[in-house]
Amino acid sequence: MTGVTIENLRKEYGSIVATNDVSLDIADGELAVLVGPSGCGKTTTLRSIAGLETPTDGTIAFGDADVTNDPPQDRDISMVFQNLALYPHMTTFDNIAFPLQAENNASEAEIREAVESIARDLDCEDFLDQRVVELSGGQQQRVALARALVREPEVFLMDEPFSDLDELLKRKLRSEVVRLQHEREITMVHVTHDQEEAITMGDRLVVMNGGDVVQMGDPDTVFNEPAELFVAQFIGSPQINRFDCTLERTSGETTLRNGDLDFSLSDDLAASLDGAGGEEIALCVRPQHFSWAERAPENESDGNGSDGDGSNGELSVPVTVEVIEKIGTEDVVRCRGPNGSEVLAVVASGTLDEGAEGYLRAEGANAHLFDGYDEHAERLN
Amino acid sequence: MPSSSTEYGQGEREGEELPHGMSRRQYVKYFGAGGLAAGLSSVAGCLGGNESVTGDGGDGSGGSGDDGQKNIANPRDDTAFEGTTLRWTTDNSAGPLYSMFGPKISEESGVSFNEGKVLPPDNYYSSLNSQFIGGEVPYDIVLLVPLYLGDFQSRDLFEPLDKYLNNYQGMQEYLDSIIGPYKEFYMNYNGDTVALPIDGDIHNLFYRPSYFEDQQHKQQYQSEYGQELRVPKTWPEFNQVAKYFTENTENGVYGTQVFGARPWNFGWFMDRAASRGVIYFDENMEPQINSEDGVRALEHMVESAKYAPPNTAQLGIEETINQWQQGNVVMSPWWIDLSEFTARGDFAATGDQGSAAIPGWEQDDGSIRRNAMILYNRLFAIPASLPEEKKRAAFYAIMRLSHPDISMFATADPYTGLDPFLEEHYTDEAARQYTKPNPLRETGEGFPKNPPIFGSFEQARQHLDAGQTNMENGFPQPNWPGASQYVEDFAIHVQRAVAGQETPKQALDNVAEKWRTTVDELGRESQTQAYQQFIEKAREFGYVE
Amino acid sequence: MAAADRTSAVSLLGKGFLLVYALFAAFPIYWTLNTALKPLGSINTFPPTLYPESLDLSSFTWVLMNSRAAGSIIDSLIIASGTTVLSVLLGSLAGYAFSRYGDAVGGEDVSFWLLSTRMFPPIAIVLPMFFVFGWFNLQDTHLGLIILYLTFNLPLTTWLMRDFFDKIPYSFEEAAYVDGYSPFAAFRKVVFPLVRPGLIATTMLAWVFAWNEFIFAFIIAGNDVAPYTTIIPTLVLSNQILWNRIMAMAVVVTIPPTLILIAFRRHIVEGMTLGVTEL
Amino acid sequence: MSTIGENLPRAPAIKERLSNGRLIPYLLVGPTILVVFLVTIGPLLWSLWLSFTRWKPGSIAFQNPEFTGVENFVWLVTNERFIASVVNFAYYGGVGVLLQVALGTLLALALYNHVENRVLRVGLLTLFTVPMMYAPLVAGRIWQLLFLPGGGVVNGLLGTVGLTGVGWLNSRWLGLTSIMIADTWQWVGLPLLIVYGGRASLSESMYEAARVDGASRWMTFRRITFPQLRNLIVIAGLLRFMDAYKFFDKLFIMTGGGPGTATELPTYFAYLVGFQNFNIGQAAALTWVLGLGSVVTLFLFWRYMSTVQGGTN
Repeated sequence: MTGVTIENLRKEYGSIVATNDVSLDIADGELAVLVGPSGCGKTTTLRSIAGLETPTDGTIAFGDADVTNDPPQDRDISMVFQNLALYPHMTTFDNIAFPLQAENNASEAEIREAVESIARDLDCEDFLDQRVVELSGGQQQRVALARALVREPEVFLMDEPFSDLDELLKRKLRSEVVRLQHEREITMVHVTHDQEEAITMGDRLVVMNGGDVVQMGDPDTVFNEPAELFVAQFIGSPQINRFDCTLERTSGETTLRNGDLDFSLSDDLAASLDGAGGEEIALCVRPQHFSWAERAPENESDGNGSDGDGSNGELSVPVTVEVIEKIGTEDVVRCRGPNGSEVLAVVASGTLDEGAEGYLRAEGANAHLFDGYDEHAERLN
Repeated sequence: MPSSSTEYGQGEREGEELPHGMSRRQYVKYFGAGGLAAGLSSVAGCLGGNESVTGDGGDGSGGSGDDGQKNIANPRDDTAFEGTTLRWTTDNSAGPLYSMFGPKISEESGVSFNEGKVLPPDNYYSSLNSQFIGGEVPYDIVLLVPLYLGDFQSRDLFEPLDKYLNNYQGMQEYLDSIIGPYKEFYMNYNGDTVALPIDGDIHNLFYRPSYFEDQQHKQQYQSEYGQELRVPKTWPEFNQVAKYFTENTENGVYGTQVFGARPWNFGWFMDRAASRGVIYFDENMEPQINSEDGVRALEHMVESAKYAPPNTAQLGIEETINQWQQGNVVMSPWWIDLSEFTARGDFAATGDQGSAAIPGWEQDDGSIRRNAMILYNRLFAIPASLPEEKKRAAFYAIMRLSHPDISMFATADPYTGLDPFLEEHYTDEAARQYTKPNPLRETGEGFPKNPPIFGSFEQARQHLDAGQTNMENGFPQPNWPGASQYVEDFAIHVQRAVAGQETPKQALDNVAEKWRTTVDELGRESQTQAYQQFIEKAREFGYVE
Repeated sequence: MAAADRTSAVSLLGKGFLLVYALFAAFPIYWTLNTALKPLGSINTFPPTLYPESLDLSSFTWVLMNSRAAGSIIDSLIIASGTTVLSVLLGSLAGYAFSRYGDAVGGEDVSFWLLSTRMFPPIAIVLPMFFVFGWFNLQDTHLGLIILYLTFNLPLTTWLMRDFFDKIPYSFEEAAYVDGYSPFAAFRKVVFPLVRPGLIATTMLAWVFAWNEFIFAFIIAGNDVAPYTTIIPTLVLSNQILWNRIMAMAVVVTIPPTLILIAFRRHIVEGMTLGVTEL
Repeated sequence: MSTIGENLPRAPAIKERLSNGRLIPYLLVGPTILVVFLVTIGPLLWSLWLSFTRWKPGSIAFQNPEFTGVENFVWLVTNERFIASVVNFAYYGGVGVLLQVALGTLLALALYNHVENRVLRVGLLTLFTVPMMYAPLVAGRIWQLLFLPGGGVVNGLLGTVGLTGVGWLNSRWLGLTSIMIADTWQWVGLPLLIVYGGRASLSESMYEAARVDGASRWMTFRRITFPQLRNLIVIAGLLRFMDAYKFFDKLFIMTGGGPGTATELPTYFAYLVGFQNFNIGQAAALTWVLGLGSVVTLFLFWRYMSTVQGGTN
């Protein structure tokens, strides 16, 4: 096992820049998840690690060894492909055995033993002799994992292998992968566009956008302290509530104005705005951080908005509940805000009915402020 | 055109009086007596005489385009066949005949010719036969080869021509001038004249004088073999010279070539075999081809193939001509017209070629016996199924083409591939024609130029003399019904022997075996009868003992 | 690094192989043209002349002006076009039926059985047809060859059209029916436009097969009708193989199929491989 | 009687059937079936009958078909030329088809893997497939010109390196091989197209997986590419093999079956028996044997196609 270090990776296809300037450091035994919308460069980064792409610029090292120009055969890696890329004409056994046979130094008995062992781990024993085209999607997935894991490579790569599976299977396999990764202490790089998957699986998330890494960190950090407006919006489900505000400072009071809605900020938050580049501030609140209130906060004077009191710094938005989506023990409520904008909140199941009117309130500490409306806008607080 | 109409006036009246040709009395006279007499006279003619038994028409050696016509009578007038278009088929060699001479015949008689059909030469018989089988014969004039004459005529496909011959003046003289073997073996079937010759084939030995006269070659050959380098007179000498030139010339030049393609390759074998006394069958239809002499002859031919260009077993007419033209071979036994083809262009062999007698085998008395094959030979015939009007027109056309007024020029034209078949064609006058352009034609499709074949009279004379010598020592191809079947098996095994797939002995034994089967298949009795006629005639001509 | 070297070596080997084969493939085509442009005297010389010293277009003039050569090309055109029209018309109808009402008309079995008649050596068919044509006076006629060529083209067009129709989901027609179109209108507005490329490819292929046919023509045609393939073996005039004319003819007669291949490559390929593959 | 009849369901009148469309399939298929019966099936059946007769029209021996039982078939299996032609067929159909398929496969893969430029790739593909569009007869003529013994360019070029006098068409095996070369030149495009199409349809990520799994090029070919293209390669081979039964034109023009009968293939022999000797009965027997052979091949092909298709579904 070894870590992976990527420095200034740049990959161009003609005039298209797939990755701009990616630098990464993945520790030995770590499960790093590259996450981002399609076209963000995550797959290119992964394929560069695999050696399937030759970088236009930059270096890739496994531990201390520079592998930038090595073909995949010469890198000690395994990879699970998005479409699995199983060899359709072979049986499960042959598929799993293939990487071992390529090494040319294992005896047939050793190969058999290794294949059977990994097959046991991944529940593939029952269909070892079946052709892979006859297997179900989940079974094929296991075979693909088994084929990748059988060789105990230095680096294990996964390119959105779960995207076509149903939800249940997806969850099951995710946890299995994580279990195996922990058990075997594999250095794993996983690519996904599914932020939920990223958060559940990763030791570390690498959020990418437009060919660049925009944030790297453990899931909690990324969730709670998104470095850019893009990250805040991309990570988290349901999507974060965003209010594009203009900054107004009047005699010691700092207010963010969003149409008819005013947010008065606590001193702490207000202080964080000192570094703002302009008047445009995006204020974001995760739906999970809103709570329902029948009435406005006490010091509410006019019905025009939440009047954030400097001392408690609470934010509140008057809304009407429009749609309630049940997600198990919680409900996602889609509300209509004062400017016609949609505001989402997550509340305990059954607490609200459609048509209810009231206020969504959040503590000021849970607000995320970004310097501008642009997706690259940096976090201020 | 007007002048010729008066000249032909006489014949016209005769034709009118005798719509079906002639009276019974005349028929008996010409058919019964004339046929036999013609046969005898031809033998004599062939052996050098120029006599005419019936002698009722003008000048026997005459054949120039201008004055020869006076012997021929047009059936009615110059528009006798106006509106009649004749459909014809030929193999490739006779193809340009109609465009060369058709206009002249049209002018005389009003008959015209369609575009014609040229059938592939290698499959001429089967192509023709398949058209005859399908129903009516789609031609008015058919080019025939004697090898197939018996096959066709046993089905009465072609019209006997005697009555038409008697429609015109001067025919007996014309018939008498046809060289004997052609007339006796190839034109007649069961006593009827069923075809008129257009071509008289004979094999010659061709050589390149520049090689034989080369001093260095002379010396080297002398020192290697202790003999003088000369155009070979015997077959063993032939192979020795061929070997010498193959070994001592530049790349791509060979001592000789062997015509190996089917079906005519058997002729090259018979060149060697007949002169050893080999015959096709004995009187009881027992094959004689695989006699010891036959095997020796084929062994000789197989050896010759060693001194020939590669693929020689596959080389046919066009390929062997090409080899000769390009100067790739020093000697070649071939049909008499080989040297004519070089006149068509500026080839390596142009102007550097001589003709000689086909080699033979030395006899006990020191003489040399030689028999050159009288092979292929084109003839014209008229389908029996045609309406009478068509037959008359068609006869007129083929008679004119065969007649010396035209054939003198046709045989001396490098673009026809037709060879002397009348005594006139071997005269000095004919030789002179070989040194002149053909006066009866301009250039046209298939004959883009009009060059003389030889540069000098001496060359032409040597060419014809060689041909005449060979003619006098000829040997006929099979012509009786079923000949094509015998020849097919014959040719297959000769080709196998030349290609080295069978030993000469095996090959000839196989031929004999096949022939026995064929005899039974075709009917032993009728075959024996038919072959009797052949062998008797061959005896008359002195070809067999 | 070693693997990269190996890779480039293999790639070089592959490119070299392609280059060598490309020369092998192109040379006969070049030589055809080269020979067609030479005067007869400089053909078959030793050593060979690798390029014509002066362009002699007389062979091409001959092919286009000579009545026999040009006539044979016209005969081929008539026969190939006639048989193509008939076989595509009948084959499309049958192909549609096999595709859409498969079970009612025997489905794949019957269409396969039709195709299998194409596998019989042509000589097996021409042997009896030769006599049949004799009775009906069809020998040596355009119509005779047009009919005879149906023996190989009709099974082909039926098979290919079935294949092309199969590739158009039936749901398209169902959608048209639901939208209120009659079967005929549905065919005209939905199926036909979709099958058109396949129809064109089938037409072209049937045409090329008929254009190139030899053995039927050789045996059945004669005096009045002579497709170009029957002329090529006889372009031997007075015992001289007229290689320049034969090759000029070869150049001329290969132009239409070559253009067809270039223009309809994708679909032609599907037809040539009987629908096994697509490019 | 009438009551019984009336109680039976009557077949709908034609007009009725037409209007509800049940006749339409038959109307569509009918003309084709009819034509095939008239021009193919009928004649073939007649020729089947002829194969049990002795019939030599146009020969001096026989005039009318004469039933002779299996005599023609006995003649056939004891005929030296037929057996030799079958051996030639085995060589031509075996080695020749193998050569075409192997070469076509290699070319297809080389083209797919090593030519990146699209224009060049399409150009080469066209060059390799264009001879397929030529009349086989024309292709045969072209190669006959190339192979001419004296003055032919092949021997001419060989001559410049000192190799002279190769008799390309002058012996059995070299002759067949020369024809095979010409035929390969013409038909290599078919396996090429099939394999190329097959290779293009294979998933690229599978090859990436193989690279990641550490497979060498050779292993990739042997374990991944070849097994997956094998079916198509076999199909290409069968398609070409079926054509071998019909092989005629090139043989006709290049060697005419010679020297001797050395390079004869069964169809050519059938032609000679039928149209040169006019032994119609024998030729019919011969062509039926050939026809059955090719139909059996076709059947194998069909079975193979079905198992292949069944396997991937």
